[in-house]
Amino acid sequence: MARVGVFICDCGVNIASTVDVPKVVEYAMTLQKVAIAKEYKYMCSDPGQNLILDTIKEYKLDRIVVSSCSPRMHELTFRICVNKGKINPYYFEMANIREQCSWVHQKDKEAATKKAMKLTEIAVAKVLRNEPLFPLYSPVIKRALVIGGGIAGIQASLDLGDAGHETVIVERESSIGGRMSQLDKTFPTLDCSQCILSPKMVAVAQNKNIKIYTYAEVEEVQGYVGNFTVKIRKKARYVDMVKCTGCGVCTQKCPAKTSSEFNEKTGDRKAIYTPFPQAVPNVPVIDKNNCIYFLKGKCKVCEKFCPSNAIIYNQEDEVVEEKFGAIVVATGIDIYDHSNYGEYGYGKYKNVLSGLQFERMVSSSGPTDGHILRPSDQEEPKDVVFIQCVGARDPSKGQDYCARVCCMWTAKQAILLKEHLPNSRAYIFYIDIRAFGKGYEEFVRRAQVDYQVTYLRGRVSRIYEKGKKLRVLGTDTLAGGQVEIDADMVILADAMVPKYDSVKVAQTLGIPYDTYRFFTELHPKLAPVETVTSGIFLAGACSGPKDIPDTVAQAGAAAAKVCALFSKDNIEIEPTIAQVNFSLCSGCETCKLVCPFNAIEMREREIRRGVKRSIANVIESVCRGCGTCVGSCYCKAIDLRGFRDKQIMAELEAVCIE
Amino acid sequence: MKFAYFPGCSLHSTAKEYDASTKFVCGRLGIELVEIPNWVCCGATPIHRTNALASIALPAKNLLWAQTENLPVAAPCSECFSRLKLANLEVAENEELKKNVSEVLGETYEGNVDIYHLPQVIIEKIGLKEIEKKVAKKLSGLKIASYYGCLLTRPPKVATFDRIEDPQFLDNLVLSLGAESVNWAYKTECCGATFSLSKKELVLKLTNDILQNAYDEKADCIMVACPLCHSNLDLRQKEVEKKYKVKYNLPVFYFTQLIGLSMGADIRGLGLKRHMVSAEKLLSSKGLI
Amino acid sequence: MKWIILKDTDKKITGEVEKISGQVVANCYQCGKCTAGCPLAYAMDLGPTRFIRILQLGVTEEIKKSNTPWFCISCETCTTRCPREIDIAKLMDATRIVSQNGEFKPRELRIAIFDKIFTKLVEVFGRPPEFLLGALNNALTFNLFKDVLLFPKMFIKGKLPISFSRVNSKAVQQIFEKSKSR
Amino acid sequence: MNNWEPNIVGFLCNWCSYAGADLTGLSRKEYPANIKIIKLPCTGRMDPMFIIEAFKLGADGVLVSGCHPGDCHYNKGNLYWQRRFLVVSELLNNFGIDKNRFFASWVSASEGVKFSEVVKNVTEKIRELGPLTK
Repeated sequence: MARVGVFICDCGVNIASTVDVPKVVEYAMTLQKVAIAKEYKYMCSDPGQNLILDTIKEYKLDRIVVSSCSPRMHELTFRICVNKGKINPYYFEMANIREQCSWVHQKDKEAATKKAMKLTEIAVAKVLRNEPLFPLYSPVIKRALVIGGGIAGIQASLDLGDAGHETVIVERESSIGGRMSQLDKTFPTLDCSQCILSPKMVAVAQNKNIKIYTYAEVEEVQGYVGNFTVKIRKKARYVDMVKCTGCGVCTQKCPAKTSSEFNEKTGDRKAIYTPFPQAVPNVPVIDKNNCIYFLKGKCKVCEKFCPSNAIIYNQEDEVVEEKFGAIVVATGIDIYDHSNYGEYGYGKYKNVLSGLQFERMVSSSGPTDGHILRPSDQEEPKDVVFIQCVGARDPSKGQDYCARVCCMWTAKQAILLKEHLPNSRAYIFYIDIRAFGKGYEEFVRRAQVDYQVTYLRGRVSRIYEKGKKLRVLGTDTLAGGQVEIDADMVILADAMVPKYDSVKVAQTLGIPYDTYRFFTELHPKLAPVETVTSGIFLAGACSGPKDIPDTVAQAGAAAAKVCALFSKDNIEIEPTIAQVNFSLCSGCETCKLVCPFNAIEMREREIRRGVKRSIANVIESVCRGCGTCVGSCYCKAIDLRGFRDKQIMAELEAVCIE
Repeated sequence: MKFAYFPGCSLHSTAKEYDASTKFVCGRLGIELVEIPNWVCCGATPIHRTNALASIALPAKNLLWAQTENLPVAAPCSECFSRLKLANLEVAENEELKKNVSEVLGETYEGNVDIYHLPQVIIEKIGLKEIEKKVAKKLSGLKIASYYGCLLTRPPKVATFDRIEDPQFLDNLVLSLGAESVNWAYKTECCGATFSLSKKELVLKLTNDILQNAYDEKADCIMVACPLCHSNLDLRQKEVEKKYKVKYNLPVFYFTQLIGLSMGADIRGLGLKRHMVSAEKLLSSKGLI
Repeated sequence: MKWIILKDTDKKITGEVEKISGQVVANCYQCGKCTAGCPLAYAMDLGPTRFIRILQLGVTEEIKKSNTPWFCISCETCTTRCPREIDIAKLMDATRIVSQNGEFKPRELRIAIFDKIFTKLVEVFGRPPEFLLGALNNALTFNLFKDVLLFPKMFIKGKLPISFSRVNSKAVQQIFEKSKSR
Repeated sequence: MNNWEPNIVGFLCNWCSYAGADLTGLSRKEYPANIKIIKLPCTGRMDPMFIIEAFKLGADGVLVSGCHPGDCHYNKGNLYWQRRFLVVSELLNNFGIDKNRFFASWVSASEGVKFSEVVKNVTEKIRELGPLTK
């Protein structure tokens, strides 16, 4: 005889202020097989859980329903609690009366109360049809894959490598280093970015636990936590990684030039190149689209001059398949395309630059060797205007979010300008200054006071060329007037946007992304590096704009999560998987066909004495419990534990029958 | 190609030459313009500042005919174009407004008429290639500043045919006619038409800024596609020169006049003699007349 | 500097402006881009940004006193560039409509009178005769000789037809009558 | 029939739409209380029988919502559902049920606002159609 206990949570006032909880308790008591219903202020708290445990004992309960928040929040908490009370954790159901009831029906308390009763009734109906389930175990492959070799990927790999775990970095470009390697100095300490990054890049290359695949991309991911199978495409670089010594003669001699992506198109590079001098690995690649030999069939200058015969023109892409137990996604960001702002003339006027272009200009390894020069005529600029929030906090451009780094980044660039050209004047147009990090506010004050940077509160409306100058029409809302500046150069702060192919990456990995296309964390506060797919973790700006300190911290956190996972030899996997009723299966193979994970195999089985038939069989360690097979089975021979037909039907009846 | 033609008040008074040159050019390009019978004023700016419903109902009144005849509408005046298209859009988007407007009109207006500005008709529907074929006399040596004004490119939901900032379609037309296009910054600034009679001093400043920029960028003349822009830049140019103690002497053409000129039309027929700032000296110095 | 006594503020005008324009003033985060690009901001007392601010706060006296909505020329630059997609020009229109509805006196009489004359002429004639528009405007704003020097020349150039034709005036009058009652 | 309130069943997939509905709550976006949600691991689990059964049991409307195509947590469960959806909706007429009572949508975990819009829309449409008469 089933004895159900129902526990209804007030969640402080979150539920109780909208839903009349005592009424729900009263209603629950009238439900079939309900032995007791109780209310408590915070069911998830220790006293709340103790209340459940005590009640289980007192009323000899064997099934539990908790009506509170979303199961996505506390299902696990209560399952553990129920288990402590010696009840199988799957004899438990939750009714979501907060996220899907009290919070969305605040204006109609009566309807909310009625709905809360119904939702509780549905959960009771289901729990009565539940069955005990026992966890399955699966071995953990203790190898980690890190996608992206920027500062996030580098840090995560170092932490994993140091912990003794074999780690593979897959980087799309020909060198690791990422966005940070493009920066000149970093705020608020003004450390040289390359100087603090390069040692880490070298450390990665030297760590015996870390393997780097540069110029490579992840193509396919199969499997589940502890056991992922990943296909990696190593793009042909046309240079033998082993033979090449990195002497650079090929690059020197190459006659083909094109604009350098690393320098944000402010300078040139060759067709055979390393993106920057400190590249790791220091092996060049041939850019097929600009190489004269690949375009016209003649040239081969690099081959001629290479002292170690490392050039291989007929090299082909190679796809390797490797196994991993966990994946850290550190794919980073792109920069907002400022040409969407027609009024600022980016792309039309030479002297309107993006923040990253200015960064390359200030960098001593950049195209101007660190001299700040007006691109139109190579003169030193006198008046430089910086504009913040370009491509950020701007719903009209679909960019509602704050760029998060551009306040500090711009302050830093203004300081760098004043350090390079002390007689120049710097103007910054801002809407709000967000200097919340350690030492950030002090840094902005330094820009304002020590470096005499003029801060103007307002957005710029328009920029146009007037003679050699750029006329900037802005406003200072604090002084209450329009502002006109004839500037030599205008720098538009950069907003971070998701990588152009972030959706494709998300779909390959099976992780969700938000409306901007950034990857979504499992929980924005409490699980910031986890994703809904266990075994896949996020690091750095791929989940939203981040500065370097936050990125490094997150990378460390992701690595720690992987280490925790790798500390076990076997991990529990959800037992809510498919199951075949052998006597009903006709062997039509539909389930095998639709299964996204190839978890169904056909097997000869004796169904009656002497009668053998080929019928479906679920491979338990592979099935992930989506239920697609169940939805498509013609004979109702396959069912999903935890979401069986009879359970859903019971829920349906509870919904429909008043 | 057949269009319902909405000339607007100005083309029947201060801008008769725009009307004449439009009819000439459209005739040559095979565009049939049928004037909307008994059209009334679009309401212009004063009405949308005083009566929100009438500002939609008046244009809708004119569009009713196009709706029955199932014709797209061509409007040569930017203000008329803007009001007509906005009325159409708002009625299409807003059921309640549609009900109110239809009640005021006594007929149901659906908000499904296609409305084009005259340059759009000529440049998009006919195409610059066709125009180039019809050019008899290239306007070589003429440096033209194309002036778009405000309502030809704004607001974005109404003017959808070129980029909002730094539009190019009139500049491209200039190149097709064999003339030089001037790259200038004030091509979309406002001339102040609305205040022409009520706040003249403001208008003179705005007009001066525009003329000044065109003059600084070494334009010979200005090309417009709106009778209100024309009346400020041409009619008030002498006044501006007097007030700001400058000398511009920049003739202001309608784009249809310049197309007509390149097709070899007679300057009197194009109404070039009706301008306040005489164009004849400039045109003869370039050997165009 | 003046005190803004928040207990004396009142969102009545703001509410009406929002209703007529369909805009929500709370959307504005005061970045100032509208003022920065406004061709007439130099002549305005507040400029669009600060005008929206007093609408947000509901400082009734300031709203009534400000010339900003009256000097708006409807060039739509602000609307086009507003990052928060507020139709600022429409807010200005709506403020003037609230005033026309008798809520408060127009701050710029000459502009208000011109709008009235224009509207009346459209109502009577269907297409406003420009000659009459100029003449009436001068008469009613006590500025009889404004633009008088232009008239003869315009006349010679055929730009000033002195004719009074009525087009569709019944239908137009109907539009005005019916739309007034709403 | 004055007090009639539509009774609507919502089948949501665990990873996108259920999370989206949670986000609706977190952002406190109101929607009518007529919908009651049943959680499924994936819309691929959706058996056409559930829909017919729901109407048979007296539901006035059914909504099924899952991940956008391409975003399925299980790669392609939602695509199988998409195929079934077309069949079911044609089939309903044969059962004498107006297929306009049956809705499907894609709502991702980040589309809390969209979820409330979908529910509002569904509830309004069902209200227009009136109670399901057998």
